[in-house]
Amino acid sequence: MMRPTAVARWSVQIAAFGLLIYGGFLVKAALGRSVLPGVSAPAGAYSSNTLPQQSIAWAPGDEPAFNFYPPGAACRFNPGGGLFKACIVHMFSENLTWRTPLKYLSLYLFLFVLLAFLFGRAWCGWICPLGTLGDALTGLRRLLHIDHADFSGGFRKALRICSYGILAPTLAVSAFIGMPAFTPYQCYLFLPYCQVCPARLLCPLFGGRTSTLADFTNGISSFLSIASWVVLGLFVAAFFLGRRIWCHLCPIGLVNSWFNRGSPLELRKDQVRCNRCAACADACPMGLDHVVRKKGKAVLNEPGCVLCLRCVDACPRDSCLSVTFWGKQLIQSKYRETHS
Amino acid sequence: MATKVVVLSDGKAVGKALVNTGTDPRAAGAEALSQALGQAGLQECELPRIVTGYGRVVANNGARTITEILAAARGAHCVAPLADGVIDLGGQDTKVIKLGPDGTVADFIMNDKCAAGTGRFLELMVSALGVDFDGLGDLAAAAAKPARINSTCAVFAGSEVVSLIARSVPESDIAAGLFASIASRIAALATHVGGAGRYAFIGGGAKSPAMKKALESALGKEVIVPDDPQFVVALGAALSAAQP
Amino acid sequence: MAAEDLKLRERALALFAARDGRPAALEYFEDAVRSEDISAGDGPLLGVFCNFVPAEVVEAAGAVPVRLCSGSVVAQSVGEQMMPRDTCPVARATFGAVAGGFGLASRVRAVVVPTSCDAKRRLAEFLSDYVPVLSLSIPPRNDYRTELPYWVSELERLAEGLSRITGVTPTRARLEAAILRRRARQDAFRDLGRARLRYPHVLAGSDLALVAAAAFAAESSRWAEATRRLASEVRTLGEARPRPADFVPLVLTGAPLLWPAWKLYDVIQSAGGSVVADTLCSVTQGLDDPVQVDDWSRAGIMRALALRYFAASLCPCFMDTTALTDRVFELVHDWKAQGVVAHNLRLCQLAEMQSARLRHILRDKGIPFLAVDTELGTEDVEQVRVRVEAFMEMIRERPCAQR
Amino acid sequence: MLAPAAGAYAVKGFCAFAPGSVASAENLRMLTVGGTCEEVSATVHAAASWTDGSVKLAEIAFAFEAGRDGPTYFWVEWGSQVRRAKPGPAALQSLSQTLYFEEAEVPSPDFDLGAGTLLVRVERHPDLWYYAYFVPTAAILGLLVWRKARLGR
Repeated sequence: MMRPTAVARWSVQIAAFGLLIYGGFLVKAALGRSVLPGVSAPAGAYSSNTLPQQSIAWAPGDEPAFNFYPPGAACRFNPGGGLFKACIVHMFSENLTWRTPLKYLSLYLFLFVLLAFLFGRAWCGWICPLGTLGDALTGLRRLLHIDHADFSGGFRKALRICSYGILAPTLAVSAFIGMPAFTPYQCYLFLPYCQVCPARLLCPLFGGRTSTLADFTNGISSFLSIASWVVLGLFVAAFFLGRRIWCHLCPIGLVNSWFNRGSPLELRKDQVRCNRCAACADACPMGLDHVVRKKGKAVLNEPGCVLCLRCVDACPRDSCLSVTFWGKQLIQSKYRETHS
Repeated sequence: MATKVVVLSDGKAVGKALVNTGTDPRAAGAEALSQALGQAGLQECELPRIVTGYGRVVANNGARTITEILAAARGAHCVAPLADGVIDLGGQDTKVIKLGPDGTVADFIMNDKCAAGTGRFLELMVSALGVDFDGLGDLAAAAAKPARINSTCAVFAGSEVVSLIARSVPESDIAAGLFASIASRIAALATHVGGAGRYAFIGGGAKSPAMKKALESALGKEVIVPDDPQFVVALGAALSAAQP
Repeated sequence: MAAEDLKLRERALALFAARDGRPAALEYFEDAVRSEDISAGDGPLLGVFCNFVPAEVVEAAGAVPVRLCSGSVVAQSVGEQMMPRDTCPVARATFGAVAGGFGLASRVRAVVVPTSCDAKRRLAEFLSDYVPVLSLSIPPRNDYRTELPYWVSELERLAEGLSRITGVTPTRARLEAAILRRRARQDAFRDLGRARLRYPHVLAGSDLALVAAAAFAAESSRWAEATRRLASEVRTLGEARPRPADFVPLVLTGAPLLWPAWKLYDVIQSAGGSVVADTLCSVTQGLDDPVQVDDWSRAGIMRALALRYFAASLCPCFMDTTALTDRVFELVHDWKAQGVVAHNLRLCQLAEMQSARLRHILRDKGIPFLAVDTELGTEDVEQVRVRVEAFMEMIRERPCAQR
Repeated sequence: MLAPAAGAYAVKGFCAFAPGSVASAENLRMLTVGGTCEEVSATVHAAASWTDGSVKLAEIAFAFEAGRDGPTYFWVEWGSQVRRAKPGPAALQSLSQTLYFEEAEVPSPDFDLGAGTLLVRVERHPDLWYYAYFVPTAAILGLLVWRKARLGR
């Protein structure tokens, strides 16, 4: 009984996963070289080639194919660099530390803002490789007929606040260690969030590199390795039991969420056709219920919504929910027969 | 309960007749028709005719039928062109009709099926006070302060009246109270259809000035009472019959 | 008495069967309302009232749900011997049907009574003298955020009670099977709906009501097949005969029109109107909303059932009835209806007050509205006829632009 | 791409060294590549030092006359014998535009820690082109904010 939207989403997610993780090899094989010039670290400063964990050092030629930062990207530490350079949080951190003049970032900022504006958090729901892995975990749970855990709205709000609590210090610390006086601390604090981000463990792993998994060369790196395992454990548990509850915490998702409301990609509802059955709320992997709750609101792009469109699939009323891009309707809810 | 006939000749009512229906609407209809024709100085001939009211189903003799709501609207619009609302206080039931600009029915509401708030209610009360219908009106005119009669159900109101008499409330006040209670019912119906600027008040009940007075105070505005208000519905039917 | 009840039903069937050019596929439904579709092999019968009782749970517990809500005046007169006269006619009739052992009511192993309105609450007690009663308590607000946990627990209670009666526990697998089986009904009914939306003039309102009344007491898969057949026949007939010029589609709302008390259908149809859509719990409400399961775990299934049978309900017993008014607007728009008729069953305050509000809301939108106060019996048919015919005249007089 | 005007730039950059390889900032100098390899006047100071006092991270700054497009290469030479002769250019602070030099080649793992040379590259980045991207970015952000406001909460 798979709904068309679900099928489309799974295909896109799997394709995107493959491209983001392995696409780097292919494109570079074709073009021979990175397409956009990257912003490179001042020589000798800690670049992402030389993290505190020496094991994460890049082999030469590990540069990504497209040297920029889309709203949904594989991790920087992919072997072969993946298709794109890194996530937006990585970009902010490393360039704050390097104190790169803003002008050198303008192109990357432009591309990010453009893509985030066009598709909002659909990047989280359809592209993000972590989300894809998480949805696979959820699928496993469904196969086992285990019910998902339900998290209260208050808890979700708390997670959102926490994600600010991750993003802000990450940027602050990165800026701090960029000041000449504090450069020595770079060896401990460079790319603070990356140290514990589950993507730093998972994406390289799928790229065939295990070296990022553990590093006990010194106390700091050992501590960070263990910390990252703990976070990874939380990540797996969250996705297995709590559907996409993790995405309320993710700082990348937070940055994307600023573009969700106001994006031309809109989730719309025709109030008169709603029968309040709340099937949409039951189906929402982010645990949101605004689709049934919001009365007399046409556009339902909440910051938390990853536009996975499960609600549109779940809605049994014809043309009650619909998705439009700049006013043009892409899909709409309709009753689907299971028999016949 | 009465059967009325209006005979229309180039837009003017040339013959009117009112016959008590009794138990045989067919006979009453035929009788009233011949009376009206006689008054108009015509012979029984094939006039286009329309039958309306509750009798329309049994006593139409193959003639076209319309409901009394439409007939009342047509008739009222003819006799009181300025009215955009019609209040029909008949024997069987009470209607409030909201008229469109061209005299069509925009909305209407009728009392629910029991006799509450209808002419029948008044007739029953008359017997309770031992006066005739006009006498009831005269009494009400002399009322100092109308008694309050809460129940609109004919049966309960009857006992209520009796108890008022027992409490030696002046009959005039009771009479006025009865009119007031019906008027308030009608006013409630009027608000249900959204109210109107100016009402035409028709039907047998409209003949009583006391009823008109009570209704005007309940609605808070003047109402137009045409001459022979009880014939307006029949007139409306005749007007419809005149149209091919 | 039971014999009289049968006579009454046969008369009603004959009345509506008289209409010529009626789809032949309706025969199955006529047999079904004669309660001939439930065979002894299907399992123990379990009487249910309202659409609040999840048939899937009943089936998963190994029983066959049959809806006992009755509109028979004969049964009503039986009920009056125990119940006070000025109580809900449906409660009286339904109680009478059980007490008098009319038709299926005589064969049920137990009944489930949701406490949707006051009459139902007491009805449960009256019935308990004759047959084992399971009651479902309905929260006053059908906001799933506040009431869902409680309602789910009520369903679990129901499941327990049922398994005590039948000896079968509604497991996850059984529930899933039941949901998929019952889903065939919604699929078929929606198919019929699409056919009718295309050719609204083929099927009379009374015919649709007949289809729904049959669903009260029919084995779901057979009912679904018959409905599919009807849908295809509607399409073929619709191709054959054009829509009449004086076709006046109406939307029917308010209190249920329970078989065989279909006076209102008769009057509306003889006055030239056609009920194309309704919000009645006796017709569309029970059939068109599916159970949308997102998570096929047992808890997930129970949640989905709760949402379908509770949050999606349009019953006026709930505090917030904007869903009902929204539905009326939707139906008027989709079916291009020219008027709305509200059925005020006497003594059903909820429906009556609801329609009083509806009158004002619809008036502001310029949609013609008629509220008909009536009872199960036919004694007031003339009063009803006057109102309905006047309503039809009013609609026909309206300039086409406003229709 | 649009190149900035030719002229004087302040060039900055960092070089990292293994412990003990560079005793102090004085044992480090910059040479032009090819020809006579004469020394470029540069200011060098240790941005970070190892525990033994040797230079960990040397910040090198010098003036660069950008005559032509494309990269220009310099040697960074270090060792105990190396002494920087020329003092740093005084005018460095007055130069508005700054470039960064990058290591031109990854040093082979088995090079002598005590002394050696390092090839660095200076390349002019096309400034104006970069600034141009801020215009559409600002436009999109403006559009976003406007749409948000129009939608309301």
